Amino acid sequence: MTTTLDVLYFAWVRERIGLPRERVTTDAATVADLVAELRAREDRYDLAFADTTALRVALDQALAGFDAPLAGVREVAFFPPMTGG
Amino acid sequence: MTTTLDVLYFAWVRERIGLPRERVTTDAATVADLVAELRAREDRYDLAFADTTALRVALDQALAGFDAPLAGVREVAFFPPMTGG
Amino acid sequence: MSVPTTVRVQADPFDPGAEATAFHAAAGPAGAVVTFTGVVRDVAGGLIAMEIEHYPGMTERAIADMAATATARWDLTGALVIHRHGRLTPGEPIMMVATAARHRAEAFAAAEFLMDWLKSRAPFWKKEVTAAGAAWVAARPEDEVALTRW
Amino acid sequence: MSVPTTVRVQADPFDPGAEATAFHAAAGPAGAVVTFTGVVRDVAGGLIAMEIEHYPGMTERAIADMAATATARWDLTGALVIHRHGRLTPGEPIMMVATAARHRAEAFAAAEFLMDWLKSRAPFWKKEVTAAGAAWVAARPEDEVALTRW
Repeated sequence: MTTTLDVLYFAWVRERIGLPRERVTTDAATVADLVAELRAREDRYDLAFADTTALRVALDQALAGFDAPLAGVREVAFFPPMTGG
Repeated sequence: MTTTLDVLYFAWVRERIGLPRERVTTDAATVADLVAELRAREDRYDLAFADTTALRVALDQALAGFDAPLAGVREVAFFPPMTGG
Repeated sequence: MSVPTTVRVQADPFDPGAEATAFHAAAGPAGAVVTFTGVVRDVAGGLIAMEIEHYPGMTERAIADMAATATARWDLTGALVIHRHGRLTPGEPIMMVATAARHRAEAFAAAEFLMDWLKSRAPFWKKEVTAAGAAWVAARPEDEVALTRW
Repeated sequence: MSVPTTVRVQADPFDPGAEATAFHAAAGPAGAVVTFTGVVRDVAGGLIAMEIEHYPGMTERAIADMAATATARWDLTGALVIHRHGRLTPGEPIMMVATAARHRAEAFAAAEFLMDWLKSRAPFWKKEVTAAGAAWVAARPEDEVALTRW
């Protein structure tokens, strides 16, 4: 089913992709499907998502895995491991 | 060898004996000998030292055991387990 | 019992000593108060600034969750988390955790727990700015390991 | 490297927040500052005062030894111990430990080490004064056990 998501990027993911957020209309079933779609778009996406082990993902502001389903999700965020504190 | 010591009492040891410090001339070789001498003096000493497992001793301001020798020592202190912090 | 918990995510500077004083006043019957303050440190020399990016909304939510976990797990009488974002200079406090409890072991454990979780699970990212350029701070493997003890 | 260490044993009150501010200013290149403050707590209700007796001379010496052990064992950039004696009322700070280090784990460990040793090896004795009378606080077995972890 086609849905529209807010996709957010932080830190070097944001820098590589060149924007902090965008609306994405997709029929991806999982985070991994969405990543594959984005990588196919342009080199800057392909580069940013080249190594997903170096990335974290949050669905509606809660950490999730790349195999998580997107059903019902409104906001997806991609970022490197956090370095707070 | 006979020597003169400053003997200090703290907390309930001080209260039971009824004074904070005194000078004691003794030929006790160890702390335990000194305790035996003091206990023989009067009931209030006997009571204060009745259970030495509930007491601590410091020789010249460093914690020691009841079997420690008194040779060269100038100040002996008796007190209950510490409750700082 | 409801435990007074304060979470603040802010660009403005804060004064750890003044925050500690206010926390003490609010902490009720605590016998033990522990504070932790993280300060921008110029490790290699030449650090001009530390830029801290965060994820508005998720940050507050993640920290509130951590604080709720801490107050459920330890017998606290108060908890405080302050974390800055934006541009900071060396010597400035980045963040602060304070915990109050009847016993010291609980105050210490809860403060360390909050620190370990903030390091690796609150959505902040640090960038170090030097004359030579700017670089994102990498997550440290030992910070991930630290989480396994809780 | 010589580590700035301050030990104060005093009858006068102190302000933990103000001490924290001063400690931060003096702590140099620390990334991590931990403070612990112990406060007079009215556990059972009816506490009028806490009277703290100490052994002048030995107290300062014992705490200085503990601080020297801590600075030798952990990579600290500063350490502070303040402990009051005399008559205190509920809510008043009794004592404070502060440690500064490059990394949080060292600041936390050194602060907990100092607290554990102060509890059981610094010559202080607490007496609780209530309307019903006054009673010496008994040492807690768990405080003795806490020393075995170091």
